[in-house]
Amino acid sequence: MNSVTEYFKGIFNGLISLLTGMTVTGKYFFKPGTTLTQQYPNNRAELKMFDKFKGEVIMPHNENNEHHCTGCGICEINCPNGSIEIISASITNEEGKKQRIIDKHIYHLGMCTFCGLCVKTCPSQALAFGQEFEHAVFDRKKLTKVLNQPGSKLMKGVE
Amino acid sequence: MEEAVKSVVPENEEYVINMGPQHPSTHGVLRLVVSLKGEIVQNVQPHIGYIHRGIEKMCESITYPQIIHLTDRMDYLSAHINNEAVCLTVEKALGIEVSDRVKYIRTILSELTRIQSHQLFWATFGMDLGALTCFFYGLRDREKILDIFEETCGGRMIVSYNAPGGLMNDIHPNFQKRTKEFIKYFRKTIHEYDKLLTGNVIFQERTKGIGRVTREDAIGWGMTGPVGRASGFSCDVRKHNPYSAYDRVTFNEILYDEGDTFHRYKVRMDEMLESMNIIEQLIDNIPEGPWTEKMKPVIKLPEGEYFQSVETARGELGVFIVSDGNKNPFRVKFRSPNFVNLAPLNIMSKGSKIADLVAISGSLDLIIPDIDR
Amino acid sequence: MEKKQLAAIAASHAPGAVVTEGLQFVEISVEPDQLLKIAGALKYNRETLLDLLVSVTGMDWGQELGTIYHFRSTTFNHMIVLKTRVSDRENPEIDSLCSLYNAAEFHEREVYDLLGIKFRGHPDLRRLFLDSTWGFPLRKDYKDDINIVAK
Amino acid sequence: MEFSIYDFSSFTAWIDSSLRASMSPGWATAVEWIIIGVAILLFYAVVGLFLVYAERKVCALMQNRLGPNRVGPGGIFQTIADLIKLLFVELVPIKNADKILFNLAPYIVIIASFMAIGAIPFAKGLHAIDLDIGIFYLMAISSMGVIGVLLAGWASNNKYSLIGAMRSGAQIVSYELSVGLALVTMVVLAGTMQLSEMIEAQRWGWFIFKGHVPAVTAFVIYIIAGTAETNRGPFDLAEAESELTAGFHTEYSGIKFAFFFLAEYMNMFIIASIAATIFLGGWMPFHIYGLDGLNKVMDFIPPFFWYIGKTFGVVFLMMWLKWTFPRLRIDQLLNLEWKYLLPLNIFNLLLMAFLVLKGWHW
Repeated sequence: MNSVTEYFKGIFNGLISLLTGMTVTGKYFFKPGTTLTQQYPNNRAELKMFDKFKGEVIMPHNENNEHHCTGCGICEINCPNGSIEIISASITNEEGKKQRIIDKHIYHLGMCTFCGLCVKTCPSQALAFGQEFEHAVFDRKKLTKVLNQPGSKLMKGVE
Repeated sequence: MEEAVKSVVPENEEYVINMGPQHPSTHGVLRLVVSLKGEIVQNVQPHIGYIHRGIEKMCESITYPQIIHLTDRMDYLSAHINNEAVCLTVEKALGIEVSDRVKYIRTILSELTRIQSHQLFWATFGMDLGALTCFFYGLRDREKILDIFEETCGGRMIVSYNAPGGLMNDIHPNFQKRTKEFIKYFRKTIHEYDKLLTGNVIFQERTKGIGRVTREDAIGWGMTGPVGRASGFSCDVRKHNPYSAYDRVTFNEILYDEGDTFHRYKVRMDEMLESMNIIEQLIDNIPEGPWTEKMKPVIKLPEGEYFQSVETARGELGVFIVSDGNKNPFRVKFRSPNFVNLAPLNIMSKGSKIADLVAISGSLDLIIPDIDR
Repeated sequence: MEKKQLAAIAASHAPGAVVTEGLQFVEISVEPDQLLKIAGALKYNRETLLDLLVSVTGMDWGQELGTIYHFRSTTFNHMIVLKTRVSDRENPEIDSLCSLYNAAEFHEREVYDLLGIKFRGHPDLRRLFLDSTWGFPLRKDYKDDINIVAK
Repeated sequence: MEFSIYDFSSFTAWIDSSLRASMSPGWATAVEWIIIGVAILLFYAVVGLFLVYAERKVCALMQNRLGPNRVGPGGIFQTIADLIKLLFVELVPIKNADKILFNLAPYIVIIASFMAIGAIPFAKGLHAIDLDIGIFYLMAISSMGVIGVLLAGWASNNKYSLIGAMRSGAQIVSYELSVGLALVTMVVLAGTMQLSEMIEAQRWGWFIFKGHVPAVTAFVIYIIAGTAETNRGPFDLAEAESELTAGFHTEYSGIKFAFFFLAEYMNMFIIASIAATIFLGGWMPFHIYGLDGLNKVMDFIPPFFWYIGKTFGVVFLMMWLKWTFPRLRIDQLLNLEWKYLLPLNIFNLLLMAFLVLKGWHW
């Protein structure tokens, strides 16, 4: 007799456990407004990434087209993947001294792993992370970027 | 690889199927060569290496701060804990004591990492067993933790937030508020997990008594983490060799004796609650202090061998660095928990059904990049 | 237990081995033919009880190859490191610990795969990650012009 | 001629008589067959496509998602777009497959479900054929599909497929028993196997209310066994995604896959239709004896909508089950049938017979 009651108890408890499971899915089905789907390309306007989001490495320029990069090459040394290449040039500055400046700060986005070492180790805070995240391109060459804008120069007072 | 192909020929009456490297239940490029007799599994032979990137070899040619971003890519669900392991080893070698602030933040983030990893486990384990809705609920809640990571660390999964001597930058001002909001939210929603899966009679039938491992076997095979603790093997590194701020919090080590699939699952469910307790003890008490120690631009470890183990979401991750005094390590070895936990899969699943094999390998919560490294 | 004490105990169970107090753990350097015996002695005696094999690290010291074993006792929570070296680079052979620790099976296959150290008495010594056409990448003299780009 | 949506018999009689007036009886029958065939084919396609859409929408809402929402308003044309895609997808030829059986299997599956639809009464008078052994016919036909599944698994020369097919065979052979016995329980209550008579007998109370506890038990057993018979979750072992990739239809692509896909949904619809007809009164509106006002209001809703509403209610229940529960293991599946459902069912049948014998069912 005991096994018979256990048999029916098993069936009953099993059914109860199944019904509790169904209450969870049922609750979300009948409760409106619980969908979390973001309709991504449509919500571009209100989509805002967090300030620290590591989308890509950028070099901030001010309104006079000046940046902080001295071309020292510390970021290049620190980059684990070789995604930064510094091409520097020598110029003679106003005081008549020879000075090394940045010619091209080349950044291979396709090789970057967003470890943040270049931004962290830059002695003059020339680099930062941008929030851009739509990086898909049709040509791989477009992933190689020159970070310093054409015609830009070093901001005064940055060594 | 050749051996497997040969045994497909049905002369020895074995029915050999390949699970993976592309298979819905292997969560990655794990290939299991399964010999069957009807539905009964006779032998499971794991074939790994499909995502072997030679991280240990790569580490030999880069500097210590650069190693950290590679460890993210091993066990990507415990990325922060992996980072921490390398940092702790380097700090130990250099004799640096990081500030309390760093320790607290690291501990909180580690526990958040653990919760999100277990959430993903819950989601995918449910999916392995055929309860597809679990996947969405698990990822829905995980998303909230990833948002916290994104706000503070800049990355969602691959955080790269630790650096030798501290952190990459200070926490975001919203960090504490968001974490507390999350815990408040998740304490409510975790009951849904139990309602939907833990209590379900089909789920219990599928998992109870499946893939039993005794405590002796667990120790012999070196199984750590939730897998070992489900067998009663007390192996929590946080408890036995506390690092960061784990010696300042009180928490229970979840131990079960049964060692079956259900209890491996249960350990993780309980650990999520325990992790929330740890976070609650720390989140309001983060002390003021520097978020990084002053480090030399080039870190050189003194000659010697350094070993540090931490508790990731899957078990004990050991980082073993042999230094010859240069800026590059001489040899780096990662003792990854998944690699060790994979080994006994054969003895665990011998004699069970195909469906059980899926449940067992799901309950080991394997992350293939961590196995292959 | 103090490290000094442990080193003394370990030395008493490991005759013919060099026992040092390392930076972190007690380190024992063993000859390859003594390894299995000493590991067994350390595993089963009541004072050390090293029942957990944490990791096996294959090493290439340039001239010599070798392995480093990290053991832990789940009872006493102490760790002991075993080291062994072989100078034969062509055909290095070390005793397998599979008879003592099940966990050694995968660890040793990994070491064999990446460093080419053969383990005597291993039940199933096959390559683990790579196929048989590869060399042994973790050796210091490993050359690969295609996959390794020197900066 | 007066037609009403409450009674289609005058409409069908009008078609019949006008056809017979204009041509010889043989031709008229042939034309009627064609008309019925085309009508059922259309109904099949529309319901099949809608069910796929409904399933996707239902599971999406249960999972906090939106589901299809790009093609047409609310994604209503998504399945049509999918169908067009499947029509153009390449049919991958399988090496070493048994070509004839491989190509035959999807047709067997779809024809089996197609034939079952013919015997289902959609509304008063809207009934392709009113067999006096209607239930028997439905049971016989709906279990034919497994032949197609077995053939598909065997012929595609794939190990996963074979395991899936064998599972499916074991499963359907066992669960056919439970479906049959659950229906036999209701046949005992109704005293007839003719579907139109069964529906008529439910004018003053559906069988699920009339039959008290045994009828409710039979309904629960029928839903469980019916879900198993359609190879749907939690009994979708034949195509257990996480174990066997896609089970018996792993090797199928394009329109052949679409046939399997459509047949699965139509089988679900058929199972739900039978449940609605036998337990919930089919197209018969909800009546309570004595409350004439309520009965009038209920009668105002056309029978076809009653039928569709009830059927989709049961379909929703089956979807709800699928998207909540984990999958069973093969031995548990057979245990459930032979250790639980079958004994319960036999006991239930005896109880029902006793009930009817005593005359307590009115």
